[in-house]
Amino acid sequence: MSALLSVENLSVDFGSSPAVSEVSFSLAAGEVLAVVGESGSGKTVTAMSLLGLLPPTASVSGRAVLNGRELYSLSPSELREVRGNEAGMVFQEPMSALNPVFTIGSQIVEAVRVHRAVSRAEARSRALELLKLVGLPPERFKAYPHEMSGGQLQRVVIAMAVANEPSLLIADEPTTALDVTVQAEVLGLLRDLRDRLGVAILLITHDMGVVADLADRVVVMNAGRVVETGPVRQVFGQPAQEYTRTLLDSVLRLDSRELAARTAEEPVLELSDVSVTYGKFRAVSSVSLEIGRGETLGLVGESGSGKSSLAGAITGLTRYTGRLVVAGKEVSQLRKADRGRIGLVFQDPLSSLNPRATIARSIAQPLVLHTSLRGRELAAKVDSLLDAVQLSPALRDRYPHELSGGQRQRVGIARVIALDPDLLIADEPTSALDVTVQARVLDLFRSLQRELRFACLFISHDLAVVQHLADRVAVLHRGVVVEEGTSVFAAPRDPYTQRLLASALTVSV
Amino acid sequence: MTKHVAARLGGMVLVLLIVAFCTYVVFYLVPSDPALLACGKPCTPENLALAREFMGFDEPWWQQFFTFLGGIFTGRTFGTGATAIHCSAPCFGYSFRQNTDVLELIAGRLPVTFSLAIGAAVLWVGVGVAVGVYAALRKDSWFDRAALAGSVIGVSAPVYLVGLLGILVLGFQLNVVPVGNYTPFAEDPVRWAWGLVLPWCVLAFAHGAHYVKLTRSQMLETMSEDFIRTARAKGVPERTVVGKHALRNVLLPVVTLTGIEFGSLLGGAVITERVFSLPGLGGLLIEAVHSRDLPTLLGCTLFAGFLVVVANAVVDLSYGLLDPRARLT
Amino acid sequence: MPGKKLLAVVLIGALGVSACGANDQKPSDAAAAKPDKGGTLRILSESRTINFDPAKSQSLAITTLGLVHRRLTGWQNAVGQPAKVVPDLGDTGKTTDGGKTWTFVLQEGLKFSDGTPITSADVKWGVERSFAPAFGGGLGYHKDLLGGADYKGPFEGKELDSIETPDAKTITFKLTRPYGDWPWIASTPAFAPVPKGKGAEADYQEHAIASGPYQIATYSKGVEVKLSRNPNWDGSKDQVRAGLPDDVVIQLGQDASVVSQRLAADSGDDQSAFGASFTSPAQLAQLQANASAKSRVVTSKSGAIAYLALNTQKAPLNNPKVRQAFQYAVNKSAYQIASAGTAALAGDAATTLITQGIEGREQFDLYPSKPEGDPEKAKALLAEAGFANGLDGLSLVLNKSNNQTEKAEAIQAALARANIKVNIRSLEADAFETETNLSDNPTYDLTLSSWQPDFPSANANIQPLFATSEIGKGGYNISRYSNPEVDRLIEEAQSTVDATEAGKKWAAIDKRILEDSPVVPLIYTRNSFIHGSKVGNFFIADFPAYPNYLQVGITK
Amino acid sequence: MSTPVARSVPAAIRSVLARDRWALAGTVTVVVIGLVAIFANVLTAIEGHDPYTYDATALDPNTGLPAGSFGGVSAEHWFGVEPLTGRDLFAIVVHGARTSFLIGLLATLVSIGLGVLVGAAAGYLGGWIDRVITWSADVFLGFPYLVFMIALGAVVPAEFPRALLLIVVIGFFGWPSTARIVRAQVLTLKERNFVKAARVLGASPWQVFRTELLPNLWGPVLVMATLSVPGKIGLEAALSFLGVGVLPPTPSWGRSISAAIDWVSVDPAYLFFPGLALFAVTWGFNALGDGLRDALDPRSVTRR
Repeated sequence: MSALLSVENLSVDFGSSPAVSEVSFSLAAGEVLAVVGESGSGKTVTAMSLLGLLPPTASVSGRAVLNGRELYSLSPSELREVRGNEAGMVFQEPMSALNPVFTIGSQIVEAVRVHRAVSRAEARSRALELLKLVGLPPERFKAYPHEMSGGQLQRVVIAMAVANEPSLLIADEPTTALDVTVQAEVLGLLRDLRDRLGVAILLITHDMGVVADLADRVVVMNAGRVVETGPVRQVFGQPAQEYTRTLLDSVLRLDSRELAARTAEEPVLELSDVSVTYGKFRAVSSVSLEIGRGETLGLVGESGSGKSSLAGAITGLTRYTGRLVVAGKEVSQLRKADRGRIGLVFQDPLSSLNPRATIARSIAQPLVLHTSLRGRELAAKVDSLLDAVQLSPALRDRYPHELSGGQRQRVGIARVIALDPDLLIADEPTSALDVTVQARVLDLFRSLQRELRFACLFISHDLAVVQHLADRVAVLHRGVVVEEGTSVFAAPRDPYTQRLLASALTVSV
Repeated sequence: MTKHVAARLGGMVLVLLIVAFCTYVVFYLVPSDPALLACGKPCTPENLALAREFMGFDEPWWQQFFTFLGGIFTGRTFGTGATAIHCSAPCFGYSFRQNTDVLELIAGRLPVTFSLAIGAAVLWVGVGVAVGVYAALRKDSWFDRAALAGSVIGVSAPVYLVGLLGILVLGFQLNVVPVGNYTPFAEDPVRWAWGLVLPWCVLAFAHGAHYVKLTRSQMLETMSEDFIRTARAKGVPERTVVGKHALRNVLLPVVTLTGIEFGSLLGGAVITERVFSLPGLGGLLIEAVHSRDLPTLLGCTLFAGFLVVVANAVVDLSYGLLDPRARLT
Repeated sequence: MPGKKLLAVVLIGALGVSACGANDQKPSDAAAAKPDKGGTLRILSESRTINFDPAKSQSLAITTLGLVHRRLTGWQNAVGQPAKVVPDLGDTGKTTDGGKTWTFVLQEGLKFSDGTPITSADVKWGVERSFAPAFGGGLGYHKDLLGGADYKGPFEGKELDSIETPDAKTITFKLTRPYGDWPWIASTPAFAPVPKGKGAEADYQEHAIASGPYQIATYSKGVEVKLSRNPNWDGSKDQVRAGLPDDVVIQLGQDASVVSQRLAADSGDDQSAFGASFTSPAQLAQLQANASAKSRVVTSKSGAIAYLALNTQKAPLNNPKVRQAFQYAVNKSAYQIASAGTAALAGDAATTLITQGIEGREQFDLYPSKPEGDPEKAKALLAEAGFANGLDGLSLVLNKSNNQTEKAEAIQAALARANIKVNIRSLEADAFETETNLSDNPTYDLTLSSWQPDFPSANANIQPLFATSEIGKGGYNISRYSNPEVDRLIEEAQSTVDATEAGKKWAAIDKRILEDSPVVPLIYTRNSFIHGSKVGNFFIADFPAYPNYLQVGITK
Repeated sequence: MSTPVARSVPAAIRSVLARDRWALAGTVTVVVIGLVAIFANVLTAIEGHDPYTYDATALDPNTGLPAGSFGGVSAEHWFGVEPLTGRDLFAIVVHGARTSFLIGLLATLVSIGLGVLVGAAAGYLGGWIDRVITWSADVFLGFPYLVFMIALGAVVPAEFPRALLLIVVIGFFGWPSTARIVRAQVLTLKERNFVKAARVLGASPWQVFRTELLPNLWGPVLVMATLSVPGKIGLEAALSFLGVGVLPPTPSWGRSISAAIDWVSVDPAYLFFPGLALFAVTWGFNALGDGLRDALDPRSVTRR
């Protein structure tokens, strides 16, 4: 089988350091090739280079041949012919990938008419056809992007990408921004399109689960270079390279084991009949939960399930009704002095640190607000906290942007444990991190909890992470806890939980 | 929807009332007596009292304000008998200094100010946006540098300075353009336009600079958006990418700025019209200030406030047209 | 006040007469060329309104209003001669009881522009109209003399009993006291005829019925007024109006410097135009460089008297010695430069109260010194008065709208030489007027002002500024000078009917007042005007310092 | 949400000056004129004139124009003299710089200070406070403020220091635009987790404002301030141009320019020097402000 696309010795650099060095791979018609790697591995740059979508500062060398055409030496008009016609592209962020001021229908029509001399009416009927193909009702033709969900938008982007029946579809992290169940649907759509249209897919992703689910072959990249190439089964089953192995080992696996039951201790957090409403919209309705000292409750839910509202209520940022007690005190009655009893770790570590404050100041902030520690004593305490989260005290005078993602999240944790809280709420604390980093942060988390014995509400959409860390699991769906206990993974009772588990991708080969 | 519009209208009226009231209070505090002018020479206290009574200045000040407001809905009559002056509703006051209904005064001056502002705005928005877009597309080229340098100069040079130089060089030294001649559009459109060429260009230079800067930065920002990449990936020609996908998004802040500037037109007109000796609203306003012509001032400020409010409403409306996200649901 | 009203006069009326400029300038070429009948004259005015309602107007007899309205009497002025009162609608009046009762007889066959005859009743109606509160703002010297304190105009159905019209040609005024200048008063705007029963509307000014050579063709507010020939005006019955141009267009709201530039350029319609406002020093300096334009600048020989008023009721200026020191302390030369750049353009240094060009004026100087003043003598006088260390903290108020800042600063600097320290306080026009003309207890010590008489009699020069009755209450006696002796002399002179005799009396009063030094005369302010090359017979006579609009014509 | 690179303000200024020639030129201009304003007395003492003394000998006796060419520029009078008065133009321009800087900078301080406080309160506290403030800002923007300034100038007694009045009035009317921008910034910042974290910890609104918001507002605030100084200076000049600014004889560029209009064809120097000074200082602040914005404003991509 001759290669549909072959890339040879591709190198890209942006002035200073090379982003991609000597990358070669090939893709046959109808095949799905996944390029995986962590952030900064050069996988996206590689994909973008193919359709000439890199910024003008990039210099590209090497060859990429698609259907016998040398892509890197095309004139602008020839390149336009390839784009959207021979090769379609799907992007990571469907929310921003569509022009907000035009209807999705007109954007699909445009994709058709750019390459085909058809009348407006013909283009329109083709667009409706495409909507049907990607599983969207025709009424959506007149919808604007802001009126649609992420999953629907990604379907629209895919519809545009396949509008002219390209032989190649480049999908750059097509499901990263989507919920688990939606991700499964989109992957299903891609698989379906491959089967029905015979389109080859170049899949760029960091998610081993996605690779395992969809790809035939995989290219593993690290630091701009190809580490290993081969069929998915082979690479995942017997990784030849050390890096591949580490990468795969860091991936948390989801299985159907029962969580080890713990003996109940005095509850630190008690919720009974807690509801949160915004106007007429009920984000959380009648939730009752409790978490004991030293216990971790994993709260699983997709976007819009109400988990952030619940976290907001517990931290006192959101109004609620019902009873919500932390360490024996109603949250709405908490005074400033009691605020230190609750700690909050955020999803995006960079945004949770004041960019204009040094690391030391960020960590010291709770101490300054709630204790009388000052000067030398304060500095010593900050150093000991840095030590506790395994960071060098040398970082104390740095600013957040000078740190890596993992380091920042450690700083976030250090700040939270400074006051030795009774309750710690972790809102997707690792979802922005690469898998290898995530594994280490989770380890730190566990050891800290063992030591400090705080109760923890661990919120995540990632079932594997929850299973890895939690003592008990609660599943939140449309503001309601549909299932709770230690046997959620082993024997899901609620249909939603079942669907959730079914959608979860595993790397198990 | 209806409720929203009603709330908005109510807010607009309240804004206008406050503007009118503040204007009224401030100018009432100014030592001023329009009756002095109507008093004659020599002005005896008896004549002065007669004039005051006739003009309605013998009432307490707060009552005068309500009389003024009432006049908007019911009209007013000054004096009695054969010599009474009637100002029919909506009566925005009667200027005894100018012997005219204020609304009529404003209506007489409005065409000049609008000719000036609309012509200049078309020029400055058009040229400013075009230059800004082109500069952004040719970022770091000599054109871009020149546009940026020019726009900083345009922003920095006071309108009156540029205007004066224009009059001096183009008007009097080179005799290229006429100076100080306003011809109503209805009378002779060509002379109308020709007489306004210099003010238009000067205003466009000063204001267009803001648009160049705004459009350029907005364009650069928009061109780095994901949806531009999507459009390119679809194979859309670059011209369409810029002209359709980018420009539509760039226009949003441009529309806002245009609306705000148009709303503050009257304030700006004070200086421009003085420089170019144009008989517009700005001139009316400054004359009214200097002669302490309270009715004219009140009328003008109310009108100016009205312009701002209307401009804001138009901006909101056009936002809805340009940006589906801003549409009311 | 002087200042402000003067400005108003300038703006509302425009003037025009002749000839001789300052520096012995010859009558300009255009003025020498004899204008023909016909053509369109353009008047470029800074003002935005022209009040053609005679009751509301303060216009001089020879400017804009004179083109449309005739009055009971008129002015005849010429270069080198004092202005004279001459017959207009009527004769110049006769009195049989020493000036208390005046009878005027109208000419035969006079008609309004609508063709109706002009009768004495129409003149009476015009005067009565000026008493209506709705028609204020005009010159009102007649009101007091006609005893109309309680009269509120004819629209309420009452007549003014002191005016009698025994027949259609005769009109008799019964005054409350003898008044020799009544024929002059009869030349003020209120003595223009208004058809009996008409003119109740507020906008009468825009369509006033004409008796003069022109009628109002169109009046566009703030833009322009077009005057066309009045078919019912008979030139043979009018000795003060030439009525040469066919049409007169008055362009309103023109910027003074633009007017100057346009007239200097002298192209197209501007050739038959003239500017109604004074040419500023800057414009004059500019016109010097342009030979053609320079020849078309006409500067008056004299003009309004500019003076420094001393508040005679407030210590320390209530001491005549102190006031006399000011006569020596000021620097009239610096004042001249500050007002117009040079002494020649600014006007001669003034030493008398009566302005040049007025019947009976005598030239004298009670306090002779160099133009730069004599600070030493001033100091000596101050020392004599007990102020050996000079004066401190005097307040000089200014009318902001009169552009007097530089002049005031020149005075400030000059007085400082004699150890007189002055603070300048700049007020908006209304505030200034309220303080100087209306307040019972003003706080100022000094103020700058100027005065142009409203009619060419020394009476109009002296009485409004120095009679006790003119202090406060809207009067213009801003030095608050009160001297029973002077009051008696003024009354005596006012009741003198014979002009020559009256002139002598006024000259004596002039001297008598200056002995008390209530004001320091500074200069007789010259006014300069520029006209286009086709404007002929454009002259400024000795009085007033404005061109005579009624005589101007267009040359071919 | 993309997070801006956190650059400290001083570091950003340094880098702008090192990288951006226009900004550097602007800064130099501003600093030079600033020094001139500070040392106005010294400079005029060196030249030997003050801005108040009349000098008829420096004038052409035939016209009242400055004696000599180009407005009487000479070793004696560096920028020539004023027509009609003979006052030294260099002294007037130099002391005018003092007026402009004093009023421009202090009015900016007033408006930015007010705007930041009010805008932050609206953005952070939200609710009815936000509605009232946003609405008031609309009212203020609806005012024909130039007219108001003119009117206020007339109401306030002459004894009240005019410069102070201008500072207060110009500054006061400037708050809405600053407040709007700050409010928008604060609304964004408020959603950032570090602000939430501080709130969860029980920090009071004032503590959050001081330690979390303000440090992140310095950049935009500095940019706004720099870019609004020329506007304020221009406004003072415009008011003086219209005859309602600082009172004579206090020198002011705007008043000189206004007076010079009439003289421009015979004495262009009279317009040239004050006009150039006004333009230079406005341009300087604008160039510097643009540079700073490029460096500090995260939303701006207008890098040169």
